[in-house]
Amino acid sequence: MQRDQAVLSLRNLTKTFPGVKALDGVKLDLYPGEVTALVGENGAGKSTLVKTITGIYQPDGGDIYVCGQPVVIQTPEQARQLGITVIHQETVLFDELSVAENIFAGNYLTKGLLKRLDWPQMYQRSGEILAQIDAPIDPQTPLKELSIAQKHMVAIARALSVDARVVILDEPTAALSYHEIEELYRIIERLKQSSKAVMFITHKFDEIFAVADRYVVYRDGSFVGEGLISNVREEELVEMMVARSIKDTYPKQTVDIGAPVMEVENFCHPSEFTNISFDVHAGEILGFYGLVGSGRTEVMQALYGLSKAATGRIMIDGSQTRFHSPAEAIAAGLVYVPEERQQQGVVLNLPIFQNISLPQLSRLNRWGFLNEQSEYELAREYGERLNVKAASWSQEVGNLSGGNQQKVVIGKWLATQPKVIILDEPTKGIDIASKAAVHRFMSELVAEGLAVIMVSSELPEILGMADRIIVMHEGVMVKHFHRSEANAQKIVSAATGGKAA
Amino acid sequence: ENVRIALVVKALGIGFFEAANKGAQEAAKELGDVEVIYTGPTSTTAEGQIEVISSLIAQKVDAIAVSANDQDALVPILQRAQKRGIKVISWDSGVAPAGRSIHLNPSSNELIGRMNVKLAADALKAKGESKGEWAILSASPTATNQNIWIEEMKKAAPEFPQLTLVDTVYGDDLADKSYREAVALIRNHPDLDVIVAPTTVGILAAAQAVSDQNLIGKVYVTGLGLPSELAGHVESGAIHSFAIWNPIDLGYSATYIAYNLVKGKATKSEVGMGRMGTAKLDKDGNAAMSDPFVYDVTNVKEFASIF
Amino acid sequence: MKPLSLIRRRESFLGVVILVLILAVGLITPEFLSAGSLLGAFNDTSILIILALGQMLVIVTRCIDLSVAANVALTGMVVAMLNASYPFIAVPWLLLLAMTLGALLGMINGLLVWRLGVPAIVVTLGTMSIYRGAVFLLSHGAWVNAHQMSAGFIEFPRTTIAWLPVMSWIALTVVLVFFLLTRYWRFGRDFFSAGGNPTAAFYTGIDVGWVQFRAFVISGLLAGLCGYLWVSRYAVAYVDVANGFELQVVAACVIGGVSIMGGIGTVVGCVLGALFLGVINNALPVIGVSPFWQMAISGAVIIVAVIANSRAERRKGRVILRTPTLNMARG
Amino acid sequence: MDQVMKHHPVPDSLSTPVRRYLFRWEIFLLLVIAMVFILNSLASPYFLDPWNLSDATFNFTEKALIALPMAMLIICREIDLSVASTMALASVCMGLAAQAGFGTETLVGIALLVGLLCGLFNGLVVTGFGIPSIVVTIGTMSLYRGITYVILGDSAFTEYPDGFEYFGQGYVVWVFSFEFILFLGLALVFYVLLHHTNFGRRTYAIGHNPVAALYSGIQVNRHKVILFMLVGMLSGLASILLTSRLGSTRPSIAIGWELSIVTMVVLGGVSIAGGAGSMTGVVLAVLLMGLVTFGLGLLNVPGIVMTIIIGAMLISVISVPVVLNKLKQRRKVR
Ligand SMILES: Nc1ncnc2c1ncn2[C@@H]1O[C@H](COP(=O)(O)OP(=O)(O)OP(=O)(O)O)[C@@H](O)[C@H]1O
Ligand SMILES: Nc1ncnc2c1ncn2[C@@H]1O[C@H](COP(=O)(O)OP(=O)(O)OP(=O)(O)O)[C@@H](O)[C@H]1O
Ligand SMILES: [Mg+2]
Ligand SMILES: [Mg+2]
Repeated sequence: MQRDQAVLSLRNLTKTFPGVKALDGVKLDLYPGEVTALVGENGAGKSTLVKTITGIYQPDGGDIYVCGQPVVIQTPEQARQLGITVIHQETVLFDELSVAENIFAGNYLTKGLLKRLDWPQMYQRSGEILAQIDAPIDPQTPLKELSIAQKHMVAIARALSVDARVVILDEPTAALSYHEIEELYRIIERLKQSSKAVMFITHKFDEIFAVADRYVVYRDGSFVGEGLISNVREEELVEMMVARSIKDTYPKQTVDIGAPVMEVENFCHPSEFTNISFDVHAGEILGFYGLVGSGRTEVMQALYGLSKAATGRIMIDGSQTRFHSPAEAIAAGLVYVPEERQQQGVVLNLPIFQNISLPQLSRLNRWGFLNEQSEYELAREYGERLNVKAASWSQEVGNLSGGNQQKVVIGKWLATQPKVIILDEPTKGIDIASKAAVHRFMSELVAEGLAVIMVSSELPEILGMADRIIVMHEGVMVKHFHRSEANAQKIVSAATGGKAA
Repeated sequence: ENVRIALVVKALGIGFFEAANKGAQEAAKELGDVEVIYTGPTSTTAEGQIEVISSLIAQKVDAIAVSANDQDALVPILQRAQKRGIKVISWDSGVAPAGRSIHLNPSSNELIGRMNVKLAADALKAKGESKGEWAILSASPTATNQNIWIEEMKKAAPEFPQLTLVDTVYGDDLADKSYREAVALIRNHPDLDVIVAPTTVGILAAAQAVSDQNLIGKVYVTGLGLPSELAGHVESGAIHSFAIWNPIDLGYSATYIAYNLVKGKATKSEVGMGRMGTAKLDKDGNAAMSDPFVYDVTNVKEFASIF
Repeated sequence: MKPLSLIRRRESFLGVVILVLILAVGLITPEFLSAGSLLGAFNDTSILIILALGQMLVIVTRCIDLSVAANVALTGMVVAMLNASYPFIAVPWLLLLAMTLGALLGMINGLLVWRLGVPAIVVTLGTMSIYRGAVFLLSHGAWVNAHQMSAGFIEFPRTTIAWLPVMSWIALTVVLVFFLLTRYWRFGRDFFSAGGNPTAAFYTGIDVGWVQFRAFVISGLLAGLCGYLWVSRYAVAYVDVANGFELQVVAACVIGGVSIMGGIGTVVGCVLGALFLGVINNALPVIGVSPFWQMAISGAVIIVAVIANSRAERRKGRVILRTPTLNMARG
Repeated sequence: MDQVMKHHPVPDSLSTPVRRYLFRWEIFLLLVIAMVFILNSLASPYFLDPWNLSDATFNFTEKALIALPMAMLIICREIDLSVASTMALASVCMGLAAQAGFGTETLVGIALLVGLLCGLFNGLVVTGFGIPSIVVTIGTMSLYRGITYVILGDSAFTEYPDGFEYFGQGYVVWVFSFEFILFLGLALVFYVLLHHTNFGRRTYAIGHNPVAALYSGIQVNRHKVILFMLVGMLSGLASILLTSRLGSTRPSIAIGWELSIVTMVVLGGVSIAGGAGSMTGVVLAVLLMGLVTFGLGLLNVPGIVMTIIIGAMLISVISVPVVLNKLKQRRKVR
């Protein structure tokens, strides 16, 4: 391998946001035909780095070299011309446009002197690219009709549509399931074969060791170290990342399982799920596993009173209910920590303490008049319990890193002192330290007698944390395991409808 | 110390009132010790006029002469003005007696109504027909003086048995709506001979619609309008003749009446209007200035440059 | 589902509604169904169609242009006054001038939105008053009347070429240009990307502010064109020309399925929305509805159309369930 | 386990940039007001007369009353363009009732109720069908006023019971009119409502992120409907004042007011995109607009020139802080 010449090199790159030094003189080298994993905690500056390379942000200082030549990248357009292509952390696509247009937006195929858009060719090319990555999606479909996983595949297709020298993947697997992840590994392998330089950002260590050749570690915006994957162990990486060791990512405690707190019977929805029946006990973590798009979120949202069409019975503490709005569910002691943190979980522009008090304003403030002291107290209590890192409790949540935002969301729901808490993908996109914190916290919760329902697409998490596991496939509960009888193979087999056994 | 007289119009930017202002300035020059404040709201609303009037009260003007957008809504503010010692008259479009001491009608309503029907009859004669249909295109259905005139037209109609009134429509004093209404009139009444529009926007739009439909000579437009605005259509033949009172004289007379009120030279029954003579007041303080004047191809050019 | 099928469903719905409306009016007044009358209604709606298309681009990019009607009044007054003072300037030059001036006024809106980042509704609320006031300052409140305008000035939009007046042809041309532009050129597609997801547009190298600026310029340019068409059609120019017309234009867009949230809108829908209002405007006088009822009826019709439209467009949720059988193994 | 890292206690609050910005916005408005006040008193000898100033307040208090709940509605990402038509409808209904011989109390009740129902209808259509409120209220704007034409046609109601004129013409003490005192009182009420109650907090939350607000157990639709009803009710109240001030009702009453009201709100620093704005700002903006129009009126500046000035003021007052912010923060990133 030609290790001598890096395709893309960064030296001394610095980027400051008001109040935050997101990148502090970092360096990076990407080599052709190699996959470099960039690791770091939430807020380490990984996404900022990506955006700086692709002309979305302008660096405050430092140099960028492409094949040894110094370059200035001022717009995403220029980055593309230099052969740098990205799959961003958030899917940045156009819901209203067709799949083909999403793939070619900003870089349309044209014909003739007048640069007329050549739709037939774009449809054909995008069909080819999608077929290559084994994502059978009609290029003429509007994007909004796709599932989240399919959207990610479109984002990947978009990145591949450019003839790139450098391919950057910013947490591409967070929303993907088993099947798509396998597919992604294959794509990365192919990119390596055609000697592209690949940068891979993820919080999942199994993935790093599965695909990467090299690693680079950042911490708090600074470069910490780099090297070959073959020369490093997972614990060493983690220690570089967080400057301490993390002993146990899945700190499952044994807790006495109590009486059933919530029972769900024959919950149905005309198009999304049917016959959902289960119960969850005090002190228990009930895991819901399934491929992305198997309808778990749908079920949880319906339980939470967000779906008008759902039918069925819910019993909480023995009394029968049916929720017509989240407000009713919260009042009955059922809360839901949503999957989409930024859209559904928090109000980004409100301060931390106001986010935490939001669901229980009427309980907190007598006569409907605000009493900020009691709100601060609540925020302090739960913020400190969850170790939220913030400048102050009146800092806007939007200024926190992803992991800390997630802690605020969880804190907000715990503060309502629920009987049952549903956590939908609670550790999606958060770093290993925060993940451990969330898991530890879940353990503490069940120890206090709470019932937890955890929806997760991560096998280790499900296996590590859940007392019982329900597997869903295409809107139906297909299997039910006790902790003792579950293993990865059985679960995946059930989740794929028995096909990938 | 000058006598300050405020001439408040329905809205600024209307040719008719600009001409009235000319007359008011003329009166001011004649009288010597008068300052005329010409003002009005942006659009023809009562609320806008109230705002203007309240700033006039604040300036402690000596008299307010107003052409009202709403005969009732202005009463309270004008009463307040009177309480603060300001003389109030209305002209052109009146205010209920409680809000003013004198109202100067441009002409008597009865006469205006009759005049409009007569113009229609003249147009029919110009067509050389002995029997015909006519329709009215008014401003908004809530315009008070329009409605009074329409009422008077209907009263006068029996005097002209050769004419049949087939429809009354409203163009809201908007060019596009009036135009559309005129076209619909022509569509709905294929035998229509005359459209009478006693409003300046309406008559213009109707004349334009008639010439666009290539019906010049078949459908005549008439009503009330300004020579300067209608000269073109008279020339094209869409309008045979139309009428209007002289807005310059109206502004002139209103200023004189206000001045005489301020100087205490008005009695219960009459008040001087300078060169326009003396106005007779009825028991509600109503006066009429003069008869409307008819314009046709022979004289419209001459007046087009004046108002 | 094919990309256009959804859109087509919404538009054919509107098209059917318009047809039903026309037929219903025809039942009451058969005269309304004559070719002359229908073409007349179309001609009468030309200005609304043109302005609605310009407005569509602005709304699609998540802005709104409330200053269009004032722009029409100002450009209309300028060309009318020019024509009155210098009748020898040929109409094509005036047309060009009107469009340039309109585009310039649009540019002011665009610059304020793009460079200063002031919300479009604030900017155009402000320029709406400013432009309208400028008409007054320019004309001192005086009207420009038919006899002051040259014959060519008045005749141009009414000249009939192949059964249709030039005004209708202009509208048809604008519609065609817009259709091609929004389908076959990047310039046109960028409005939809920038409005659909500004962040994504930014990431794909589209300068959203610049796209919004262009939308305002086009909207202004078309308003300038309509400024001339308006004063020439009604052969009069005054301060209150097209007063309040901006809301009709926005309503036409919205009825045509243009989303106020940006990113969604089609040329066909927008034209149908304008035609819908045009048919109502032309039908109400013809069927002899009491003038006192007209406003309430058009208000109710707008609400019903918008509600129906939102129903037609409501997207079906995806369907996960494929095997609604119970094969649950309790363990 | 995690005790290796000992965190410093997190303080409750630092002075955040947002807070400083808001602070400045209102100070900025205050400065502009002071400037206008001084210019006015220099320009016209009639300006500094308490009675004149009091008279001037009549021209904006009714609009200002509606601006208060409208500010909350806009903060909540909705807008109501039908307020002026609601006023007309409420006024016509009062007129009908007065004609039928009902007393003042009933009239007040009717106006408030009609306003409330108009708001309720707007709210239900907006939330029930998920249609943007700007669209719905453009429709109801025609609908409500259209109904007044249907009811009243070309006539007017001019007979109102004795004592009814107090609302729009009476004085509470010295130069302070009933209208103005009512406005000040309600401004205080709305200040507390927006900034010091759960209701206000929820309004901000919905304005910032309606989805997260819904997930947090806020009844988003109900909240919006309540706000629409509040706007409707205050329109009804404004209608009482205006009807009383005019002493009569016509279908064209308050025509075109919706845009001035929105202008007041926006000038007050309320973000049209929702989530941001303060009651103080709105009240200051109302006073600013009142002072400017009154001052120009005293100089007999034509109304249309005034609208130019108001338009320019709107744009410049809104853009000055933006420009300053830009200069400070050289590059804004999305
Ligand atoms: N637009 C912005 N304005 C202000 N601060 C920002 C902005 N974008 C990022 N930051 C801050 O910069 C730091 C680095 O953020 P970045 O998104 O690069 O982290 P990351 O490593 O990608 O984290 P994650 O793993 O959570 O995605 C964080 O403290 C973040 O709060
Ligand atoms: N085509 C679609 N139409 C409507 N909503 C969708 C669509 N695709 C995804 N969503 C919504 O996005 C969210 C996440 O969707 P995802 O694809 O992850 O499926 P899911 O039902 O959440 O499956 P699971 O939770 O089992 O992974 C859900 O709230 C879902 O309702
Ligand atoms: Mg990141
Ligand atoms: Mg999910």
